Amino acid sequence: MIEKELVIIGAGPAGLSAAIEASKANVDVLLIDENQKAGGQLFKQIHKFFGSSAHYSGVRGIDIGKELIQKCEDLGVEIWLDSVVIGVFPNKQIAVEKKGKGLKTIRAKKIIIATGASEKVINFEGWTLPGVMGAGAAQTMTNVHRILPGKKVLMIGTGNVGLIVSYQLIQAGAEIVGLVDTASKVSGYEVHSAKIEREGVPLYLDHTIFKAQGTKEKGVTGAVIVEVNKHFQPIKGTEKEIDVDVVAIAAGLKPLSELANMANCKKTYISKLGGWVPLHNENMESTEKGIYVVGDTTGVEEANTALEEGRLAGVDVAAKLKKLSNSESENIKKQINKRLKDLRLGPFGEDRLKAKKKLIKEYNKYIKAQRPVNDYNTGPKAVIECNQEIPCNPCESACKFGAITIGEPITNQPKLDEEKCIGCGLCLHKCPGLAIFLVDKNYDNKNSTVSFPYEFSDLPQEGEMVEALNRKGEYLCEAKVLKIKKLESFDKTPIVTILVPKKYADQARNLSPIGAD
Amino acid sequence: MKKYDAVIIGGGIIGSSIAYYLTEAGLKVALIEKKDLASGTSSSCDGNVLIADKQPGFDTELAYCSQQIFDNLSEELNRDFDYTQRGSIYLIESKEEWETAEKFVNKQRENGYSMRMMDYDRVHEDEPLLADDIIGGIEIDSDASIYPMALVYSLAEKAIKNGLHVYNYTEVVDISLNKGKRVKSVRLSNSEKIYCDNVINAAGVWAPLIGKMVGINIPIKPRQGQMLVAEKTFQIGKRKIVEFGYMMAKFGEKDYSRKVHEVIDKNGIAFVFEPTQANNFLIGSSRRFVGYDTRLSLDVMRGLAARAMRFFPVLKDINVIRGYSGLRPYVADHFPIVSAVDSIKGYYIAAGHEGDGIGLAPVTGKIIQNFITDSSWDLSIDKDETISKLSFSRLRD
Amino acid sequence: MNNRINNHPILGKREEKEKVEIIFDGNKITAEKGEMIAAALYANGIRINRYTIKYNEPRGIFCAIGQCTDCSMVVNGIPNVRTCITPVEKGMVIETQYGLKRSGKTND
Amino acid sequence: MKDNVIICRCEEITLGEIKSEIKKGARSVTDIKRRTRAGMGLCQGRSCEILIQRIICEELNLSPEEVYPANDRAPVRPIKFNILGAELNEKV
Repeated sequence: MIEKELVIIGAGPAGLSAAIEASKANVDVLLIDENQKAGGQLFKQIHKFFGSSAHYSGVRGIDIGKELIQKCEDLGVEIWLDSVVIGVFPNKQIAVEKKGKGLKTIRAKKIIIATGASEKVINFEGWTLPGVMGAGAAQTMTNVHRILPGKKVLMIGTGNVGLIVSYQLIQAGAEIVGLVDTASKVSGYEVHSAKIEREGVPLYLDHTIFKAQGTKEKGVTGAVIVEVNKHFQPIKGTEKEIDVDVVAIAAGLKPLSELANMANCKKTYISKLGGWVPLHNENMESTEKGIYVVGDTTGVEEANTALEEGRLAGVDVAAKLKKLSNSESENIKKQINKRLKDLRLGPFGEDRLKAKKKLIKEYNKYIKAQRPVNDYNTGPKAVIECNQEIPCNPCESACKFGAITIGEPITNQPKLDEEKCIGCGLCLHKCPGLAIFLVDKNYDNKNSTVSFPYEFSDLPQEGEMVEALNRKGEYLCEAKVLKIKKLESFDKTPIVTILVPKKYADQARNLSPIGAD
Repeated sequence: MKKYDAVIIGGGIIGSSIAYYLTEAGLKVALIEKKDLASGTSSSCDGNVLIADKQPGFDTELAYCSQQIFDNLSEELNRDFDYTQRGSIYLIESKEEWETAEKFVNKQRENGYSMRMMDYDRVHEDEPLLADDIIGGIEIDSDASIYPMALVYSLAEKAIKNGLHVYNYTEVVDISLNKGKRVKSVRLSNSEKIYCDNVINAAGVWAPLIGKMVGINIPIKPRQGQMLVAEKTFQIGKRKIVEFGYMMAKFGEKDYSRKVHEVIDKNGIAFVFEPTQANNFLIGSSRRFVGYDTRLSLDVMRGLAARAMRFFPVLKDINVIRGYSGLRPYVADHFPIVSAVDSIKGYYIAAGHEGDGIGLAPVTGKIIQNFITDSSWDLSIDKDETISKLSFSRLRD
Repeated sequence: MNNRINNHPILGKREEKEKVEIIFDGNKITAEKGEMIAAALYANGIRINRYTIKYNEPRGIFCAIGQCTDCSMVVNGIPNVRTCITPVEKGMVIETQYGLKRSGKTND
Repeated sequence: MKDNVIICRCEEITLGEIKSEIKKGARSVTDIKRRTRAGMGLCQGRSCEILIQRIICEELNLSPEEVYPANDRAPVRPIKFNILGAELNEKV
């Protein structure tokens, strides 16, 4: 098992800038990407970037990629390319297929997930024919593989991707027979649509593709487009047939958050950010402590916002690992947030600014709801409340399942591995400090159970109602005694289990019989 | 006022089988499922219909009886559920295993079950891609496999044709009894109250929650199992293939230890191979007590892959495309609870089938049908032995 | 039909790469070192990589980043290889994938 | 849109098959996956999941946030048995 302070998954703009910020504060960083080259989408973005000078504006995507990679190498960031993360597992364990080196498992203190976005699709008759492809796919073929996808291309969608890829296909020598969009006006930047309109490319607004036609041998050979009414339904009789050999679909991007979902990070649906996105706070930390989500993974925006979100996470990780003082990190974060705010101005940016605020609001709502860390019901688990370094370890040997470890020296505080604890409760009576309890948080959809040692003469009966008390002996609620376990081997330490509403699961630690003075 | 003869709680393989047999007997039945049909363990398991892994005696009789019902089920139901009856094979790795296997086969043959030992040539001729150091096997003729989810929908759809009302995405909130401690009505999460003479708790690993609603403690614990799904590829094995080594403990050879990596033993990993009609194949199986946690463990996935390659080295270059986990409803004595509850009239339990829920679904449906209607007992197993072996009261601690 | 983009206003002239010989359905094809299989085939005018199991439909590059698996082919006898992200190697035997079966045309 | 249009490209599941299972009570992406196999193919739902969400929203007129996506499980990319299990398969 390899141990790493910070593992960053995805070497696009967000991942690269996170690696740079973190390693600048000499955090031990490992950056992983499944492609042969780092840079993510940057390497097919041959256009110059918008934004302020802090974001390489005016520089082409491919050159930004090269510069970021150079910075990483200069800072000594360890980079594994051609390496696929197949899963993020409990306790921040990451499994990676490192090309030619087999499976590597890494235990990370902090994880930053920057796995970007992938293309949305739309379905129409004939959409599975070869030659029908994503606009991003056409861009990859043209700018990365330097192969022309086709001679006559129909582009579906007038968002920025549709407009920019159409322009780049013209540069590469293809003919764009038209852009089709059900909207009544171009949804991307007008400056982008102007670039292709002055090349004589027709825009078919209030239109949609009715079907693609083709043969088993050649794939796509033509397409039929049709006008749509207010409800986006095709208007009979307005069909137009066009001779094409490629249909490119630019239906927007959706966040790729498989690894965050697998790691139990909570998510919500925000259409302005591309669909289902993992929740995060101001430092880009997800609802799973120590796991961050940055860039398109947590909201499809631009490369420059991805850069800033990466920096934000990198700085916060450095601060949390005590490699940066709080004042230093707060200072840097302030500058980043200023730049992020600028990037989310104007008619296009505002929606995204509002959406990001909503994301953070939902994060706070979730955290405040104090939902149990694992809201799947795991049955009873031991809870060890022994917070001093006492030379004592009977609990370690009491557990048959190796769930409690003290090790050397004997004064170590006991550590519980919840995975291994099956809730048998055999450690409770063994603890000389009576400091171990058994809590079943999700006993049923309303209640939890709490078990604790009770070495007093007024031991209640099973089924009796008692008063549940907290750690200070204060009354919490009435509780039913579900079980009393008094075995020989407990050596006069009966274990009582009481039923309490879920909200008292972490407070009820004792009982007093009703009517007692 | 909605009134049913019976309300079944739990839309898995057991609930839908009971729904089929009760509606076949003309009863007015409702099925309550908190999500969609087959959304629990019935969609995260494999489709085994086996007697291979059963102890001689009632254990085998019960499973064999269920196997026979499957034959005519595939005619009675209209939606296909990939019923394939090709028998199964146990793989034997060592001399010790061969001796225990021989004793097991002889005993079962005496009881009339058609199975036989396979020597080295026979097992390798039957499954040519097997690792060449496998020394033999057992061939069990009556074993079969099905596509579990498809059977749930197939049973439910026929039951719906017979008049079943399905309330999916609806949870049971409470069950109320009349003064004579007889089942009266069920309160649903859509705040409806439906009246019924009988309630059948077929909620699998969640059966204990439904038990608490009438104040009884049902000793069913979730035992997590994990599986791997392989990509579609050429045929590896023709039928269900299971390793015998893991069963040694079940057949009384407590101190036999397989020569496997410690991770494989610790997680109760046993090689199970199941081909499917969709050209993928499934690799199982593992056993862990982790409460209701269904997250995948990387160690278990690695152990499953390793154990599969030990028996079929050809799997080396084949891709795993998915891992999933399910929660077996575990009962300490390995028998399900298919029984009335004497303290509460009209309340039945049909849960706790551990790893045999799919195979035992038909016989469980028929038993409950017999308990509730006055239909004759036309099963090959003995009625009194069934009632006592599968009774709830047997488990009162 | 060779649709390689040899000179590009932004990316400039395409440098000559070392030629690599691969076999596609029994015929020799020249690809370039480090190039992806699907790209090499597309450059040689081949854009149908497989036919589906159920309806025997032709399929080819759709996402070009190894996500949609429609470019899967049989490579050196192994099926379901995502050719848009698998680089060519000298002497590779590539076959159109018919459902789960190889094209069988491998005589090099 | 004709019912025989393919929605799940890997398992070749059509729009008609998905709509008929929604009528029988399916309400989430995973319900459709269990009932039709859409999403069980080599790409594990990467292409069809968003289409299925859209179809469920239209058929049951739900808003997108009411149609929960499928569960993501390891491995998120196909991985060979040998890579996954080699270490634990050495002759013990």
